[in-house]
Amino acid sequence: MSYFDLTFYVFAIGAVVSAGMMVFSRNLIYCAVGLLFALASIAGIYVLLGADFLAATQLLVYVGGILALLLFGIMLSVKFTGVELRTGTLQMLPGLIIVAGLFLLLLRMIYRAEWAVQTPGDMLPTTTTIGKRIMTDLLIPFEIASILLLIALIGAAYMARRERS
Amino acid sequence: MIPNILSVIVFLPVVGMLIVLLLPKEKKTAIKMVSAVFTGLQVIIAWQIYVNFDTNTTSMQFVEQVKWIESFNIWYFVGIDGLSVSMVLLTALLSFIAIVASWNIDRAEKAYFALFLLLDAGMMGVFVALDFFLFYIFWEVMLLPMYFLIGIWGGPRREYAAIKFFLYTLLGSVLMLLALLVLYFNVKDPVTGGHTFNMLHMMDQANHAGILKQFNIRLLVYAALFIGFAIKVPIFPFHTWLPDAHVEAPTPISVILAGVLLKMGTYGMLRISFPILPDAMKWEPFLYGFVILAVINIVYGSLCAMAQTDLKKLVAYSSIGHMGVVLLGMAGLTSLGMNGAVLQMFNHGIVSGMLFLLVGVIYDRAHHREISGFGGLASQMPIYTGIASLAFFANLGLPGLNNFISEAFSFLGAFGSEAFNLKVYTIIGTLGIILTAGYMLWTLQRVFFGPLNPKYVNMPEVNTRELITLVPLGILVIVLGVYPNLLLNLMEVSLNNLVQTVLNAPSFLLGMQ
Amino acid sequence: MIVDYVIWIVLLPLISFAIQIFFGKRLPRQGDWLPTSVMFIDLLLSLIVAGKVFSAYDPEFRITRSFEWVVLGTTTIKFGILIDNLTAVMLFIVTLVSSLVHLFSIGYMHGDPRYSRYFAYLSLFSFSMLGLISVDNFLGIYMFWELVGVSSYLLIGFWFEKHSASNAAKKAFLVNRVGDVGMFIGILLIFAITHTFNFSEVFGKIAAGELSGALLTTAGILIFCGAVGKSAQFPLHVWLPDAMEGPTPVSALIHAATMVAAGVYLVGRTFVLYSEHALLVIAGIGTITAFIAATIAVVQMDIKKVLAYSTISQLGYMIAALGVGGYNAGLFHLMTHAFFKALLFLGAGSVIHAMHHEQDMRQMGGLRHKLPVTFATFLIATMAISGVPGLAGFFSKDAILAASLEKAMETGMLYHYTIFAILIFTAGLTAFYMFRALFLTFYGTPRNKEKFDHAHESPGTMTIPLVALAVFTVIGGYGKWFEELVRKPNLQMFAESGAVQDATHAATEAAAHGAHTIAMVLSIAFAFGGIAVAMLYYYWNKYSAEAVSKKFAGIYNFLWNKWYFDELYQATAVRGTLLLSKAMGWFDLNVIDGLVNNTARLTTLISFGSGTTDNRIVDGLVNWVARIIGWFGATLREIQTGRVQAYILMALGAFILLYVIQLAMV
Amino acid sequence: MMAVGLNHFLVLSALLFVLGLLAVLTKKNAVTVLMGIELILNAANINFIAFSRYADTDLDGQLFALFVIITAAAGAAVALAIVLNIYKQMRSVNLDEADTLAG
Repeated sequence: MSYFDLTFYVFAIGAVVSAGMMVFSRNLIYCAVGLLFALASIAGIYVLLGADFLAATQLLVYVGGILALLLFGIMLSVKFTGVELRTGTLQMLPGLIIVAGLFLLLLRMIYRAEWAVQTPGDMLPTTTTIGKRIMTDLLIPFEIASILLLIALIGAAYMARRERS
Repeated sequence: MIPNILSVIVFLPVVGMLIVLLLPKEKKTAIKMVSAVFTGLQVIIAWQIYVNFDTNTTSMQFVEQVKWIESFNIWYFVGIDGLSVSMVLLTALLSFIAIVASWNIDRAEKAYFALFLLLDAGMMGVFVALDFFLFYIFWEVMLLPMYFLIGIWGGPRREYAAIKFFLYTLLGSVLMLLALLVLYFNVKDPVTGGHTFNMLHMMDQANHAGILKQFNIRLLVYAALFIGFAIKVPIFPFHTWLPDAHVEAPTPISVILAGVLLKMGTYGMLRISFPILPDAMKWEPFLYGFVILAVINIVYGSLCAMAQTDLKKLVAYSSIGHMGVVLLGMAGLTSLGMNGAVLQMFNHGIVSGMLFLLVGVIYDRAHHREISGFGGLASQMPIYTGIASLAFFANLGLPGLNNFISEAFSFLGAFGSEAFNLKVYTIIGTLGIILTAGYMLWTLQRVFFGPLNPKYVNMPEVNTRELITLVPLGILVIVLGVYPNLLLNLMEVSLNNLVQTVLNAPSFLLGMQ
Repeated sequence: MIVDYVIWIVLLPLISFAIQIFFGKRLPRQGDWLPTSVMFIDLLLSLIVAGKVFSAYDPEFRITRSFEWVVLGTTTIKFGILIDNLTAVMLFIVTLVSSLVHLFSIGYMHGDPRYSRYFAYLSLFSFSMLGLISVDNFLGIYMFWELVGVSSYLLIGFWFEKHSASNAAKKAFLVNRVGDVGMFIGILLIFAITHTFNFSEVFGKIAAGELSGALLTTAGILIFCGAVGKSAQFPLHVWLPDAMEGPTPVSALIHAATMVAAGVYLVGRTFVLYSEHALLVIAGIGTITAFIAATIAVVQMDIKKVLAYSTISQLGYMIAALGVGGYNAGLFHLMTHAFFKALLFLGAGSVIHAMHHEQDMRQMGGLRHKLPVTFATFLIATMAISGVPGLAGFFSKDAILAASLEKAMETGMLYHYTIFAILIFTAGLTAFYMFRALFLTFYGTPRNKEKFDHAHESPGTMTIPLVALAVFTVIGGYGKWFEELVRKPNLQMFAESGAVQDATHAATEAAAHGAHTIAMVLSIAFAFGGIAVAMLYYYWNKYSAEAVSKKFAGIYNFLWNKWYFDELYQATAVRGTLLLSKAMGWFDLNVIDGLVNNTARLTTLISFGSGTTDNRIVDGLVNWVARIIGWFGATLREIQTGRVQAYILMALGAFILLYVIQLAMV
Repeated sequence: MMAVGLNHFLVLSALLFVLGLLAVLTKKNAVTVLMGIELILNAANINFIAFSRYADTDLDGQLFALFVIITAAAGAAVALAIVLNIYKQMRSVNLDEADTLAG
């Protein structure tokens, strides 16, 4: 087992375990922490796949931003009496069955598909390329995304503060 | 001159109906105004037709012919001649008057006026259609609104009356459809050689082929058509829908029923049965049967009218009697009788319309129609009495008023027929003159004369709206009574041609060709 | 020129009718002056016409003008005016009586709530009557014939609040209609054979032999039916006495002088239509009518009823005269009768007016001093109708009797002798009942003191017409002009080929003279005999009429009840028709409609049967399907939790299911 | 166990995806559902990047993933705001109570 493989398994298992913690934990805080670790592990996977810039983004945006946001959400919406911090689950059994079915189907697809796989080249730094492409042929999507973010920001702020209307 | 004038006059009410449907149902006045405007426009267009009508030709005028359903050789084919023009005028006039008379309809106005306009379009279409299939479509289009108009806005037994009307007419339609199909499959289109619904082709005996060359088949087709139309006229054993429908229908609908719908029966005979199957019409058992039924209609209708205690029923039975005169006039196949008959169709439309409106006037005030429940109205409502007397006297055939001329011509035509000996029947038919006078005067006496019924001392005189509906008809009653040429000029050439065509038509009895 | 005058004579009353009916109430004096002055203008115009026509002094004088009214293929119906001596005379009679009646009505109808309407109707009548006598064809005469009928209907029923009045009006119109239908059939027959309505053309075709024999007789009798109705001849005479329900001036104008004479005029106008056989019928009808009506008049107590029956009787005379070929005599009597009968009715009207609408002679008596003008004129008229020599009635009645005797001598038939005998006997009866009425009304002691005291002579508008008519009653019979101008028409006049002289005319000249003398003597004798008997009973009171009526109670009741004609008709024709109509109504409602409804019921029954089958089996299936769907619905409803997660779950489940199915199928 | 290749990443992605889905399907709390969604998005991103590594030369997959991250951030912000609003309305963020859509 190569170093690459070992790293993959570490991160993969870390991601799956923390994701499982997120899904099956009843405590909202544990959920959040589970998600945190899952996302961080995914960032590791990104690194393995040679996406250094994305891994950095993942950590910055998700782990730093979104997760903080989610935690704020939890804290704001739940009364801190202890009990309320727990979240119940619904239709766990049918959910599991369906999800398992879906997983099997996905597995079947993954293994049966004839992926047009190339031999991966060297892992080069991607930041330059990404920056160039974003500023050239992907400029318009990028700008749209920026506007979207701006709108989302304003909208979210507006909706969240409409308390006394 | 308006292009496509016939399509315009037929579909104008449909446009009106759509506008009515688009209006919110609370805007009652707007709905009524729209209906009045559209039927009024129809009258103006009818006037245009009257002015532009060429009285010297036997051919169809204002013809429009567009292929409609190619695979069955069905055409949108309309046109009018001297026979239909008077009916178009009558329909336009009575529709307008009936709309004005509908002003006090007080529930579901939107539906009422929409249905009424649809009915109007159907009636107009029947009178202008020259494609048998198109004719049939319009015939059916007219049926349904009538059913609802009686069934929803009618009197206490409206459902019974409406269903009876519907079933009767449906029976007629089915028989007509059978005849229609036989004709369709056995008349050659002279151009393509295929089947055709074109009435003008059907009228040309040379186009008849197949089983239509067998005389007994022709008789069967004629009989089916006859019963189909006889129900509409209505002729004696098929008449019982009429009193019920008339009595239960709201006043304006009774006006349309008596004024226009009854005419469709005789119109159909003259437009379809007679010219398409002249030899069957002239077959003596049929012809004399026809005349006997006509005489029964006259005498029996008048006697039944005399026995009625309900004013509206009386008028209804009187219609049966008067339509008998039309039939008698048609049967003799003389130019005088034919013109008298068609003129009588028009005149009866006007007079019976007037009578129903008059009944409506007192029904609105007294809320009943029992003849014996009135009395002495003449001193309370002098204007009303004057107009009513005019209508009553017109109905009993007073010279100088319109019905006289047409009845006299019908009788003269039948009596003087050279093709058939109808003298005895005509003489029996003239009994109707006495009987009509009898029940009309008796009614006049019971309703208007004698001491005033104290219940009605405050009965209001006819109002302006009612006068608007009555006066134009009253004027026509007098004008056509003095100068019938106004209408006779229109129809004379076509009707004489019709008489000649039927008289000279070859018979398939002995195997023609 | 003359034609234009006549057209105006006819149309002016129509115009005044139109104005009067619509605006009469708003005109000053309710517009009574309008129709009245129009009638006087008409009178003037008809005098001018008469002057022009008579100045020609030609028995064959004849002007026509017509226009094409309706043209239908080969049939042309013309409408036009025919003016000859007879028309001129009739125009004069009608306008004279009508204008005087208008004048009289101003006083008589004063204060009536429908005063203006009354004058409108009078105008309508005048128009129709004048049209009737000037029109030149059968259809036209029929039209005006009906129109006079309607005006008569409206005027009889003028006081329609009274049941008796509206009944009488209806009866008049209907009885007339019966006759009219006969006439209409006659016109149908004539038209079917000759293809024309024009008098001259029809007569021309008869002369040419196109219409002859039994058919001609039938046509003649049918046309005569119209006259039977309008001139109140047996058996259709029953309407006229009832018609007295109308205002008295109307009775004078319509039901005495003019309209009822229209039947006589019709027979005169179409005289050549009548074959020998038809004339026999006509003479018989006229005679029977004259006799029956006179006998009834003898016992009547209502002054207007007496006059009504007298009118019927006199009309019978005229018809009988025409029937026996006394064309001139009949029409002459028509003219003189118009004068004195109008006078009698107006006189009676004056009496009734004075007595505050009392018509029963038993309530009158002794009025001669109270109403001097009325009495004097009434006396003149009574003498005229009774045939006292020197007055108009004498000449005309004498001419009729002479004509009938002449005919009897010519044919030698018992039938004609009987006619003569009955007519002469009736002349006596006439004198009797008329003087009876005169004595009961004006002589003796007042039998109703209260009404007598209030009685007073009528105003000038009412007495002037009386005097005017009295003048004509006195002088109307003199002069040979009528005899010479209104000559009996014969077929040769209408034949297209040259006229053949009436060969029989000269031969009978001598016989006629002999007949005339006998008739004159007999008629004077019977007239005075009648008067004498009347004086015995009612003037000197030598005998008691009451005693006689008690003694012959059967006859008296028979006469009092007018030979039970009304009862007979009521029981047969009226009740018969009504019963028949009831039966037909029942038949229609129960049998024909019952058939329909039973068919419907049967259909319903069948449909119920098939409906049950349908319900249980066919519909059962349908219902099961529905139920299953319903169950599914109810079950599936549970799934609609509203929770998004559940929906996603189901969507995924379905996706997987479909995927698996797809896999299984591949 | 063979060397880690594309399939391994894909299986990992699928596993994370179904776990995220499971969270979406079963969690009562709206915030946890949002977390599930984020997980699903990340699983997808793994796919993108893996294909970018194994079947792409131009870094298109990575760029796509980048945009996913951006929109996910926006989505998260808005979704959270909505959740907060729901909480204000219903005093709860439990999705099973927000069932006004129920038939």
